[in-house]
Amino acid sequence: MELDFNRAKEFFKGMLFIRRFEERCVELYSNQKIRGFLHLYIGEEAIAVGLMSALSEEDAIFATYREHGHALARGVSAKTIMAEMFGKMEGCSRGRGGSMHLFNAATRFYGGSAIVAGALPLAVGMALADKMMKRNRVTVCIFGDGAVAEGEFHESLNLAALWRLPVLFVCENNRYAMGTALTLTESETNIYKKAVSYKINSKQIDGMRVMDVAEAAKEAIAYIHSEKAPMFLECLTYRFRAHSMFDAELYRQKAEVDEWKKRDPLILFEESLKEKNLWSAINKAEIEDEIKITIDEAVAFAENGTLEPIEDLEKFVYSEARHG
Amino acid sequence: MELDFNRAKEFFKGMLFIRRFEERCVELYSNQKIRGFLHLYIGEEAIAVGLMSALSEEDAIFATYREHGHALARGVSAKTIMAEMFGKMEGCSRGRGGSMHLFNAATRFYGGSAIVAGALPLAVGMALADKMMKRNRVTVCIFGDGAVAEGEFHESLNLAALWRLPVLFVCENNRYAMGTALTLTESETNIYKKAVSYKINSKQIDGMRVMDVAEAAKEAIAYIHSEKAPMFLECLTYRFRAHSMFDAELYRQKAEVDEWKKRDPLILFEESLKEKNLWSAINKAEIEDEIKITIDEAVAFAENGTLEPIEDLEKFVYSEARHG
Amino acid sequence: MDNITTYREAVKEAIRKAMHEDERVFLMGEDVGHYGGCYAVSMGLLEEFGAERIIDTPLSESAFTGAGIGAAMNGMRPIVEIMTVNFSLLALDQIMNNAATLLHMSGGQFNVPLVIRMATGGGKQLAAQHSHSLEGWFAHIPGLKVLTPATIQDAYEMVGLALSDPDPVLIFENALLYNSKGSLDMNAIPTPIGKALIHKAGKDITIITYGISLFKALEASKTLAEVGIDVEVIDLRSLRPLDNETIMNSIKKTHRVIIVDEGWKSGSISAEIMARINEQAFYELDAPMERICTVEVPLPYAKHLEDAALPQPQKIVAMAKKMMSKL
Amino acid sequence: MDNITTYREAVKEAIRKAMHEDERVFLMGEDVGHYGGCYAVSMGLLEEFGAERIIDTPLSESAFTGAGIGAAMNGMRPIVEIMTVNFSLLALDQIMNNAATLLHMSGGQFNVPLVIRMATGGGKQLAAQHSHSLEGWFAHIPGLKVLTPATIQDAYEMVGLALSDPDPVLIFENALLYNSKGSLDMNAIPTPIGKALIHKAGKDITIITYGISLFKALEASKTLAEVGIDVEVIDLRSLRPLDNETIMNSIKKTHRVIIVDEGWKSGSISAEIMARINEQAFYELDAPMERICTVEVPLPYAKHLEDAALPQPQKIVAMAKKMMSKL
Ligand SMILES: Cc1ncc(C[n+]2csc(CCOP(=O)(O)OP(=O)(O)O)c2C)c(N)n1
Ligand SMILES: Cc1ncc(C[n+]2csc(CCOP(=O)(O)OP(=O)(O)O)c2C)c(N)n1
Ligand SMILES: [Mg+2]
Ligand SMILES: [Mg+2]
Repeated sequence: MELDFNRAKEFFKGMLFIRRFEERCVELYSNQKIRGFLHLYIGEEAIAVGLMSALSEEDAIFATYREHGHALARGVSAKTIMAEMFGKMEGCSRGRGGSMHLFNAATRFYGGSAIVAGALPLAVGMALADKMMKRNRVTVCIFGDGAVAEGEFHESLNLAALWRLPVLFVCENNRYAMGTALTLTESETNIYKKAVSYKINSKQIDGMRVMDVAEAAKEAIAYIHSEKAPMFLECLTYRFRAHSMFDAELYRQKAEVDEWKKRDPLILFEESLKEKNLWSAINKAEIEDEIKITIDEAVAFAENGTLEPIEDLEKFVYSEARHG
Repeated sequence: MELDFNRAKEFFKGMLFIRRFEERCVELYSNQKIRGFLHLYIGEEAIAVGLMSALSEEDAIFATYREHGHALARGVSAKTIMAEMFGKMEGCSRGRGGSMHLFNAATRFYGGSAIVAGALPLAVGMALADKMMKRNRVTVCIFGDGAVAEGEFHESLNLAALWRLPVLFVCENNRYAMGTALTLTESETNIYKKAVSYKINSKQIDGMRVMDVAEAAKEAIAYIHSEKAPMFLECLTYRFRAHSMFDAELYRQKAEVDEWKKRDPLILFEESLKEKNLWSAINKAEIEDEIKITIDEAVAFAENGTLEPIEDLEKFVYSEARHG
Repeated sequence: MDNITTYREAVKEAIRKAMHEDERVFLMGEDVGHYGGCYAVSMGLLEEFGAERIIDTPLSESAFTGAGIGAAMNGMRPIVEIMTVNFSLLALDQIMNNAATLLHMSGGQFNVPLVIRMATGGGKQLAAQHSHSLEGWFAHIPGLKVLTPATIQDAYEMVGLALSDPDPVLIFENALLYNSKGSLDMNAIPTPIGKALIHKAGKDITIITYGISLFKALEASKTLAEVGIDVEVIDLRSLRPLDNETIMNSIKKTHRVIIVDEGWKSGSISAEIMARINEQAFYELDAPMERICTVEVPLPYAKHLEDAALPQPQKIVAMAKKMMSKL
Repeated sequence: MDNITTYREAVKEAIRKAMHEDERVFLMGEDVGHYGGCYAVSMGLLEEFGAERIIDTPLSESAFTGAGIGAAMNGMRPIVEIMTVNFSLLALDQIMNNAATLLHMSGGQFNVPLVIRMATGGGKQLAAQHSHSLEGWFAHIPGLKVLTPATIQDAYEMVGLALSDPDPVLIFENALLYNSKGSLDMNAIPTPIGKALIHKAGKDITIITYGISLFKALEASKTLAEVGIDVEVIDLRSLRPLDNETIMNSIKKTHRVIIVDEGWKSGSISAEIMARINEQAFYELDAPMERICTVEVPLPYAKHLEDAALPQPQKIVAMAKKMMSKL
């Protein structure tokens, strides 16, 4: 893949934006502005940014409860995401979802799902509809290594392969499901091989290198379109922070975390830009400033947001008017 | 495996017994003595007989709703099986289970399960208990090709492999799940390969040849004991009759059925005994007579059985005394 | 234009009609295609509509139910057939955590116009794992609608009603009813979801029921008429929403109620109905409400035990007599 | 010998004790080992008992719950921890079709001495997929017992009671209670399964509740005492079996009842309790029974909306006042 200045900046900014956004979230959580569960994506930004760069507006996305990065990289506005986490009506889910359930119809961002592996069947069905209606688009489904042990993973992969559906499965293998290491949950720890057993074209890639992800995703989308079949990407990555804000991180060594931090996607990308002589053109300080402004605006927007009237609690349990 | 006269007779009689027993069941179903669902094993007898020959009394068995053959081959008495299907108190499940739920503690026959793939987790747990208690026995879990698509199949295989449990998984691949052909349900139709993807030692064998099954089962049990790991056998077979008594068999060609009937396990075994010059010593007429007597006795036993008093309907919802 | 048909045919005709009228409708489930449907409801539809719209699925209840949700979110109008309610437990996470919640959780952005049909009920000597009656249990879940067609007309109408609803609708078809015969008016204006119907007017006792128990109640009502007890029989038709109005109006007339349902007694829909009558019509009651439900056992295979476990017309008769004798 | 401890510690101590006393007891579930338990209940147990008895499972709720059943059938006394009730839907087939039925279906041959613990409840702003209160719903299933410890003492006792029961027992621990503090007498004779406890005697209204709502009811009772309304507060402790006797005896005294539970209103355990009171103590009632349940919505994230959805002390107070004002 060609890496020009614009793309380099876009990727770098995209990753840094997620990083800074979530760092601010941590502060806001301490200040009790954000509540409930908060799962940070820090360390894994290359996947969301690389992946989303390969998608068209038409494509659909299903993600997990660790989805701030996916939502931001997809273009869901930081304002509505922040307002959502503040529980405000202006939030992208009207304050009903919170951090784990960001939704946005405009960008075809279908959440934000808190049941591990629970969105895989939805992605299969979404792609089935596209195939039946002969619409030329892809459904992307993102999940963690923990999801692989669930029966729904297996059922969904089989259906997608059997029916040759346009699904891109993206496994973010960060080696832990909460506090349980992959070696304690899978007899075969090379996750991409599982997809192979369903005859799905499957690849293991370096999820810390945004260019690797972007390239693999681009190829995968092309493959799905041309072969009319699903594809699977296993992205090797690592979460730098605790699983959630309640996690004492007893299950892993600080040394291991430190080792992985050397492979921080921002650092690796900076290095590779230096190699390609693109780094000097990147004005990091300016990018930081731009990001800060956007995040400040998001926080202000969220603060100034309104609370849904309690009378509307039962709104949306059922549809009001007939949809579609 | 050595095949002497005794074993030859035992296998032949074992298979013929199941065949004749089920043929009688069909009559009794027409006479409305047996009700509910009745799933016939006819055509697949080699698997039950071959498999059970390799087990010790200590081993445990979980089967499906198509389990008359397994129960008989395991040594559950024909009388109590028949009484069960007559809904009598003398039945092996006191009339509460019927054809799909034969149970027998004495032979460690744990049913008889009517939820496809529902018994796989139980088998995993049974084996886990044996491992924890350092008991040197195997749990056998029998299921059909249809079970392979269920999430529980996947979850169970992973657990068994991960924890190196003494489970023998036996898939009776008769190419159909009710009326749906395997090619319509699995992207990978070589089922044994699925087990391989969990790093389970796995083999595909001819389920129409009782000697093949017996040998493979014997080796599998030895492997499980020596390697302290599960094993998987895919037995290629075919059901000669309809799925249940309600099936119009619209989904397969008579020619296909006829083709498979040429590979009737009884015929194949007769042929191989002829080759080995063991057939002449088998007195088929005498065996038929013995079998007929046993079945007649079973029917008489069932007919003469008693109905559980209606006052005892709620018995066994909870344990009466503390067990064990 | 009435014609006599079976419950099975009525469901099938409704599906056929919907599939002809709307290309977004499709049917998906185990053995719906080549086998013709476990209860032969979809027999012939594969030939008529092709394998792309009559989809045989693998045994993967969770994934194909979830796929139905995904397809519904993407503009389709899927009918997912879960062969029987007994297997729906495997799909419950999808039903409760996705189908029923997505609209609310997304702040109104994503509705799920999905129809799930399943066969339900005991009485066929299929034993504990194949005889559940869980429709009342499913009715606990906000975000769902739960329909229980008893008549041929409802078997037909409810498919269309469910398909034109923007939200997930579960239809429970009692397997013992598929062969039942009756008249069907395909041009009638459908009775809306949430409306109960009075099948027999009466003044002494209100019998509230649904599904197959409707016929047990109607049978009992004849026997009771012979001894001069005039019961009113209400078919709920929909367990979520429940038609409070029809129920309370009847109580105001009869002041006595028996509820009949095939769920296990504790936590049954009968309990909910009792709770509502207590809340909304307490002072109308002349006697304690009674219910006839399934005895709380995993259903046994033996016929005499299964019969004893399930509600039966004689039990209704006995209960009604007892109730009136206390006057 | 009382000592002050937390609910979390009480559960842990009970597990520790059982594991020391009986080698057949083991704990299995997601993150119970290396992580120390999602709610830190099993913190330290891995170190104490080793990875063979404190088993971290993959995310496979159906298989490891089923494995618990199989192990129980094979002589063990497993404690399966399903991290929260929200994930138990994935294991429902195993729970209903296997754990709850095997004894009956096998004609008494195979009992299942399995304990399943799960965290339950809303109120933590975890939104629709992580805030279910389904203990009342599970209580519908014959073959199971359903326990809902509210106090420190019960959190401790119920683990032991469940482990010594020959049949499957589900324990629902409200996640908001883990940090609660109180006194624990480890030598007390345990109050048996199925016995409700009166936490506060009173003469005007009976408030029936369980789990976290017990504390809401007790809080309300103080406010009510100030305005001269003397309520009796019953902690059910067990939702299956239900203690009819304690309930009816209280009604005979107060003649008025409010039921408080965190399940969705329709089809809640409150409905079942109302049904039973109607059946067993109808003529004792001076007024319609009332219930305060969770509003029928997928629980929203925003605090003000979640608070509005859940039962609250103020709602109990208002309801009790209304009830007494109608005298
Ligand atoms: C079905 C289900 N079981 C358990 C949980 C609790 N849980 C939330 S996240 C998580 C770990 C998931 O790990 P993984 O899929 O690897 O994603 P990661 O958090 O590492 O991104 C667990 C066990 C859940 N949400 N859903
Ligand atoms: C979970 C579940 N879904 C559906 C069914 C209905 N059903 C009973 S048998 C069967 C086919 C199973 O096929 P297979 O596993 O190949 O076994 P076979 O009948 O061929 O021996 C189906 C779909 C069931 N019993 N359980
Ligand atoms: Mg992970
Ligand atoms: Mg088969």
